[in-house]
Amino acid sequence: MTIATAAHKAPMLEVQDLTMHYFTRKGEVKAVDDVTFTLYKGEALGLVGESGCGKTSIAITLLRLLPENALFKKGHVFFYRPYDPQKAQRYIGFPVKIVQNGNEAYTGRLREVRSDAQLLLQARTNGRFQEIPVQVDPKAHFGVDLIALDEPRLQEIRWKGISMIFQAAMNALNPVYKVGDQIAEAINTHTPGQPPDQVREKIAQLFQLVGIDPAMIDRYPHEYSGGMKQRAIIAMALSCDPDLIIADEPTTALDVIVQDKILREMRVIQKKLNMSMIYISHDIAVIAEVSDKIGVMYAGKMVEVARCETIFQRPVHPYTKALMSAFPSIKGERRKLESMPGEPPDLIKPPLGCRFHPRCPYATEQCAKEDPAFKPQHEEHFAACWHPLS
Amino acid sequence: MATATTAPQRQFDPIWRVRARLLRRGALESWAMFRESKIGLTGLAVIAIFFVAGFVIHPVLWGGPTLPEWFPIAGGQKLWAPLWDGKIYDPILGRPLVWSEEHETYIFTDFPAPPSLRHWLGTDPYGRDILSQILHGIQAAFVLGIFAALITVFIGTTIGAIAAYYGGFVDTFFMRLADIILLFPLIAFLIVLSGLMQMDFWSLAIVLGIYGGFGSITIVLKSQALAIKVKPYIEAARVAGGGHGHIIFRHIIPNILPLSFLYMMFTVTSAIFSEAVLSFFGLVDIKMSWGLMINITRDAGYLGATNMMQFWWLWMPAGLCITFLCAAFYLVGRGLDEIVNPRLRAR
Amino acid sequence: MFKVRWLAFGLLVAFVVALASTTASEVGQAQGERIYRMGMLSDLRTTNTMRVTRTATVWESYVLGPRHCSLFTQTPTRFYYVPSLAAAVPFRPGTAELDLKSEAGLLTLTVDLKRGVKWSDGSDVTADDVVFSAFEAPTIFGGGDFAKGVTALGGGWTFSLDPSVLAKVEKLDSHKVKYSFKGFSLRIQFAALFHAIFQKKYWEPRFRDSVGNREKLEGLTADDEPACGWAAFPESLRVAGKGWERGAFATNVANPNYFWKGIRVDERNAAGKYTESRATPPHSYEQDVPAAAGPELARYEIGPFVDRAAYRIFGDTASAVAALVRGDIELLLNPLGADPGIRAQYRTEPRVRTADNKSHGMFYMAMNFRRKPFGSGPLQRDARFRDDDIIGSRFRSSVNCLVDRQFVTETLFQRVAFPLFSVVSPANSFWFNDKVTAPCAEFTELTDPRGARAKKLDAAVKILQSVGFTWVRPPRADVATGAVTAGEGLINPVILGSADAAAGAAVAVPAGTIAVGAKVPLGTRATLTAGAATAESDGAGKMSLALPTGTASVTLSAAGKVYFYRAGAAADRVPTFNFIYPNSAYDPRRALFGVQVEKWANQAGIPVRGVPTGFNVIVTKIFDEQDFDWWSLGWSLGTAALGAPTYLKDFYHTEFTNVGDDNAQGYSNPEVDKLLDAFLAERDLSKARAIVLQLQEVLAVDAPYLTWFDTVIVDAWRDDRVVFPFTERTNGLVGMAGAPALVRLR
Amino acid sequence: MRRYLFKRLVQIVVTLYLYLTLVFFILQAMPGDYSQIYIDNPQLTREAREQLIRDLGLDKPIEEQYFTYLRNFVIGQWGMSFAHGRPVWDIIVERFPRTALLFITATLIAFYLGFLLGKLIAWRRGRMIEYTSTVVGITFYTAFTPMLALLLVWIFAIQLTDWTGLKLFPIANFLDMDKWQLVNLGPHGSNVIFGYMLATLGALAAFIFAYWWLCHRFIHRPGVRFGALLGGYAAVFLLAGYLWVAVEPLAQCWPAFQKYGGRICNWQLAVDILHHMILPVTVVTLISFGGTMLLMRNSMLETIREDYIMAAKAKGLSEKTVRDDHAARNALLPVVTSFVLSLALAIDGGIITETLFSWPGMGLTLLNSVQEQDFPLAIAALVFTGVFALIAHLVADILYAYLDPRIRYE
Repeated sequence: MTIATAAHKAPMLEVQDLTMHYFTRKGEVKAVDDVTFTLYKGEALGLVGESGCGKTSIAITLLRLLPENALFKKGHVFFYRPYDPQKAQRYIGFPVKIVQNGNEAYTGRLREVRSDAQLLLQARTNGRFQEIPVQVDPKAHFGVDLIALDEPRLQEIRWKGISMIFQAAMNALNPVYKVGDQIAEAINTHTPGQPPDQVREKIAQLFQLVGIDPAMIDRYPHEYSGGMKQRAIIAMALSCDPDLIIADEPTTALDVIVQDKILREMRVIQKKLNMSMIYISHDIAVIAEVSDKIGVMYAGKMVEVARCETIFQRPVHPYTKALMSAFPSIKGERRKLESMPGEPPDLIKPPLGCRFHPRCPYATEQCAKEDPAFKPQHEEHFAACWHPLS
Repeated sequence: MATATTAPQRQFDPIWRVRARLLRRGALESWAMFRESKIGLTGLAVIAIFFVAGFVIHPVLWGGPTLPEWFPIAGGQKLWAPLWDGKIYDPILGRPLVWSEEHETYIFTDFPAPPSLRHWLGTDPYGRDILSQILHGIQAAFVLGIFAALITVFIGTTIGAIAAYYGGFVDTFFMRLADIILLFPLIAFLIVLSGLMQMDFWSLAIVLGIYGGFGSITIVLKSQALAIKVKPYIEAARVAGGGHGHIIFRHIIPNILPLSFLYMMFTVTSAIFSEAVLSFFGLVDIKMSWGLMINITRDAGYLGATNMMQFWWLWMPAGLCITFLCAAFYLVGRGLDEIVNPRLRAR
Repeated sequence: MFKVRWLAFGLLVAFVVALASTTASEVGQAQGERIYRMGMLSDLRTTNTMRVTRTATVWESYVLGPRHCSLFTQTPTRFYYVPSLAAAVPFRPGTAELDLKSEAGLLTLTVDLKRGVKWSDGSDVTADDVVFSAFEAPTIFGGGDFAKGVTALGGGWTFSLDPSVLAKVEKLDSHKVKYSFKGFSLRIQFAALFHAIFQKKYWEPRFRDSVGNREKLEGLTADDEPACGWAAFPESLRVAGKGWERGAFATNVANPNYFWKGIRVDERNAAGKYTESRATPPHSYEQDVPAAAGPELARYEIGPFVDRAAYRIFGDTASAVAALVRGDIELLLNPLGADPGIRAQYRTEPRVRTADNKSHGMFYMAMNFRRKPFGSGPLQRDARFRDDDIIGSRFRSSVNCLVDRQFVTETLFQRVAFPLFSVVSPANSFWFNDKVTAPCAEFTELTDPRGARAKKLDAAVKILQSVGFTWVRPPRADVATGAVTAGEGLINPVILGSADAAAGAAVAVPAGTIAVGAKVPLGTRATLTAGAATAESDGAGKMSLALPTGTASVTLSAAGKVYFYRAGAAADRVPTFNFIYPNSAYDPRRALFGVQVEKWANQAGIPVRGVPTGFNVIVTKIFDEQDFDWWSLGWSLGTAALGAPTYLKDFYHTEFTNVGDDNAQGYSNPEVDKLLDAFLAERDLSKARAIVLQLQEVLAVDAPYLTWFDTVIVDAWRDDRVVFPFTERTNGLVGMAGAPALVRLR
Repeated sequence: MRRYLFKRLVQIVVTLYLYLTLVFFILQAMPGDYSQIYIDNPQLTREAREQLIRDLGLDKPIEEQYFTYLRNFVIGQWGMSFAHGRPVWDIIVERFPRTALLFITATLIAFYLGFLLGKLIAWRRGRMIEYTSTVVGITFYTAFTPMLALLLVWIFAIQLTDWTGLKLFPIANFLDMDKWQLVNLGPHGSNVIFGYMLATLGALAAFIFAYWWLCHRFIHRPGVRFGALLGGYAAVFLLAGYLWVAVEPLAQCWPAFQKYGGRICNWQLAVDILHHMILPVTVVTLISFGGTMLLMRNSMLETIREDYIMAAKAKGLSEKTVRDDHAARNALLPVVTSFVLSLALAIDGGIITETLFSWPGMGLTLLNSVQEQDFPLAIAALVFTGVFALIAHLVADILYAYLDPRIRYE
């Protein structure tokens, strides 16, 4: 996949062949396998799939918050920001990707920032490493590979570049510190030297934005209700004006009314601030409501990515179709609620070939032998299936 | 109906066999997990070495138990020929003297004698063989530790299950009691107790067992039992008409037993250590143990700052044995801890 | 931050090192002040003399003892009875007997005091002080009643000023006092006249304030009490400093007015006299002394030659020994003797010297005479057992015979203890009977490792058989080869009857008799004849023999009583007995001896089970509950008893068999009682000695105590720092509190 | 907070009551009843014994004895020591400061060391440092304490003296007799100095704690905060030093032997005590840090799995901040609770340490009193130890409440 198809948009995050396994007593859990997708500025991507299909693993891989037993296998995660020669200096020695003039993309290890308009990349071409001078225009997008970054540089990107709304908001706040202090901590880390009043002012604004009484700043997490905690977490995620927010099951712990309210508000905020977002949920209804684009995951693989309407109207992958039919649509036509036969596969020994084939009604011999490639089906529509439905 | 009666009835295994099978499977699984704990295995290996030395090598050297008088064959004799001359190597009454035919008298070797071929670890201030005392001490330590630990497990499990099951006043009472026991500095308590009563081997083991049983183990086992109490099968058993006793002893206790065996290891450590300290202060009425060996050394003045290194064989073997065996049981306990407590597991 | 933490750690370590090196004392003696530093193994309880006079620990006597003086004293090396505050010993001329006069039904003794003796505050020591200490103080305390006052004060007061002995003390003039006694007792000499003298001026108001209230008296802080001994408490001399820091140290300072300072003493000169002399202020004294055995002639000058004696308190022996070896102290006050290991530590430092001395004490084993077969009394708790037949005596003899003291003390104990056969320690040489021995003591594994055990067992079995003991499986001892087979199941004999026998008359033997015993009055020598067999009486006048089969009558060569025994039935089997001895931790020597004795007794079929027991539990069981079978303990008798062994009465007299008394074994022998009473009432020391010698013989064979061994006192001091005029002395330097009045610092 | 503390206080009072009751009934149930031993002193005459029985109220029914016992405990009448002939309470008051200084110092060091190492080894799980620290910790934790103490004495007091020719460390006692001989601090003797030292220690600890809190509360720039902390600490240590050398009565001086320049001041006496403390403190620290360390490790391992740790990392906080301010801060909670347990362990270790170093504190008193059959003292020492542990329990509770806002604002 290239970015070429969406030249008019500014890239935000580009995930290429991301593969991450967990080492366990029983064997390697192939949690994320060859996942590829791209996210543009201001766009919201929803990742959907059954529990344990690797959604959260992708999220924590993006921020490199992996546990000790995670084994990163391959792939790149390029995180883009507008090109700034000063900032680029900091990434000398790390893999970067420059996207400019619509389609042009250069990938390689950054060797030197020669001038404001010229970079020297080291890239592998024809099996040899070569130094390529790259002319950059001021509108270029400068991507750094999060996978290859070292810890200090990663810490700069965390929260300031990519922030995250955690799955279990209840536990994502440290119980021994005041909520306001926990937010202030993030702000102080990323924009040091701000006067405390200013920080406080900012937090109060954030609280108002997400709908919490600013008086709650000096309260401890256990004094918050579940919904308030969730909002506080959102406020915290917004605190450093990030370019991208990953929201991992942001509303699972809440009741439906609150859930809906928060999601709407988040959507509004996202549009207002023109942020990119990745929503992660097993609940396709939630995803449908807030996303521009939906990625469907099955057993550690991305099986289909498309715009929201496309997925609903013309799913290509049988799994997507099954998933859609498991979702009672209120808006759409009436569909028969199908139950999916079989169980999600064991990720330690996933089925050969297409991982979905044991449960797929359309499966053939080919499906059991060869892994289908993840390839474009329509415009902005990718899927991995030997027998695409449409 | 007829088909139902003629159909081959499925033979259910008797309940004990099912239990045994489950137990076996559980044990195998636990062992597989335990095997990954390096420290646990180290501890187990040390314990095994001590066990072999005390319960295999020692009897071989000593010629096994003496058969009773009435036994038709070799009554009143040792089961097999001892490798050691009891007169010389007796841990309590050994006589290290060498008879000289030439001079028609004993040759006085100076005690404590340093290690030699005759006495591999030398002799104590009274000329008794150190190795023999060490081996004797292993048995004492094991018997004391295990006996105390069994009492602890018995009391702790019962109390924990009962407190969890009944709750209310019973629970509060035992929990407060456990609080107090935790406050009791064990050694200080034992020292005072030793002044008040005859503190011999068995009474010490019983006191240690009781102390352990009412102490922290109760709290831990109770919380475990609470978790089990709310499991559906307990409700099922109650609905099926199981009495309190039945539920406690058949359902709750078997489920908290693994945890109590973990705590058993810590009790063993504490028992061995306490006995050694008490013996060191000379407060236990015991004929020979590791702590006593060090006490005798100290009393006889060989543990002075100026000469302790010169007479290292008098205290070092015993001191190291105490340390190693305590550490070994402790390590096994920690190894087990990693099984029982999943949060500590390396994923 | 992380680096700063390590920096802080480094600073801490540097601080510790700096602390250590700045406060580190260089190895060397303090300059300027002459301090004699001693180590003690336990803290004092008080510095108030009034408490100490009631119950003193050995540590208090070390520190507080040197402050007081008494009328008479014993010389340090040969223990002669010499005057201290008194001008001369009031012996009847030419004898060693006090010059007591009868006056109005009382015995009186007049004592002249030395002139020129001063208290540390500068005032004279006069007859008033003596009368106050010996009579007035208890009388005031008792509200006018001397006897009541003494009882209320208790402890040492009752011991030395026993109202049943002492009637009153009067002042004749400023330096003359008269003692009146109700009757004669050896205690006059060694107790009443040894009483500590206190200053009347200081103590009288305090006694008046606390009449009858001992706690008030003992609770006083009496640190400024004037002293008449060599040492005073710092406070009494207005010397800056604290005399006692609890748990750390205690101090004595030299009394500037000490009378004896500079006096040269010759304990026994060439002319056979004890002499004291000094040029300024002039003083000389001479006294005839007996030539009894003792160490080399002791000549020395009395000090003190030090300004202070400091006693450093240690929590355990090991650190005290290390302190001596390191040179932190000059002498270790260790009354417990030194084990070989401690000696080994001393040997590592050539500047530490040691001296071995005999100690005055004994370690023993005793049995409950209220139970069979130790005695033959009933099993009631408080019952007194009367030794009506001789089974118990023989049983004890056989156990005594089995014990091989020489072997154990020489080999296992490595001579830190020596075998003891008598109830008087050889340290008390004047009263000690060196001919006393135990049955079969001639057999010992020490010299005869192959045969001795068999010989001892054989002899013990014969003793038991001679009063009719039988076995389920008798022990076998082959004297020729030394082979020994253990016996099992001792069975008590049954007494068939007894008969009075006239001298030489034949007494008919009842049918079924297998053994016969006889008793004649103490001191009578007699022979018991039964057919071809004969038995000689022992020191206690007892004899027994196994009756040859078919003997119809026995003959006793003196008038006495004859007992007949038959074999017991299975029901008479001796039950297993508990033998309680101090556990190995309290005293490994006794524990070891106990285990050994248990083994030897088991070999003879005596069913005894050793129970190592905590010391306090033994004491409770023996003395307070009298619920025991056998036990083993020890007595430390101290130097004050180096006079007549008056303690014998406490241990063996019928009077002292009650709960709480010292005759816990319940030994009750009317003949021994008579001897003990006679001994205490004897004024003539040589006659008293004869009685004690006889007592030792009787007690050795009758064995109310099976004495085992006694320990050696080991003094250790820094030879590079201190010099003592003599080191050879019963109970050692420790026995005289480290001799601070005689020591000289190098 | 107040409610929580009140609840804990009530609980502790109940526990104390149960503790006293337990001790009473254990003693009653003993085969050799301690009161029997008390009155069966062979030195007592029969009449005196009967008098004692009456005085002790042993002729009264057991429930009455029990209430008397409780009342006496409350009013501080703990009986007369048999061996010392003084009220037991006096002896405890005399011995306690010595133990307190030794223990508070050692426990603080051990706790901090255990906390620090436990934190590190959990964070670096699976590395060499974890194995090494675990092995070392367990070794010290299970090592036979007397052996450890003796080895330390051998190394520091004997070998070091042999090598350097200087007596760098004393082998026993808590003060140097020669230095103190002319010092007269009054009836309480060295306890005056112990009191000053404890007060200084307490004030320093309180200040450090409060100042640390203030700095963290009001100063947000790390550099400035660090400077302020360092400056404040330095200033207060200097102030303490100044008080000791220049302000009465702390700075009082005494005559001394010429060897010490003829004059010795309180601060020198305090330094002398500190000097004697080094080895015993080391021993107590070594035997008790292991427990804290292993517990901290476990607690930390559990904590770093929590979501808020991942959140903290995601916030871009530095590894050190995440480890110290988030993980360790939360992992500390259960460790503080277990502080009481480690205290009981330390008291046990203290008996051994005090004995081997001739440090006449509570532990040595307890042991000696049992050996001398001084049961009123032995039991009072045991009870007092329990009370002391209870107080520590309360302190741990307060600390816990401070550390855990969930409890503070309950």
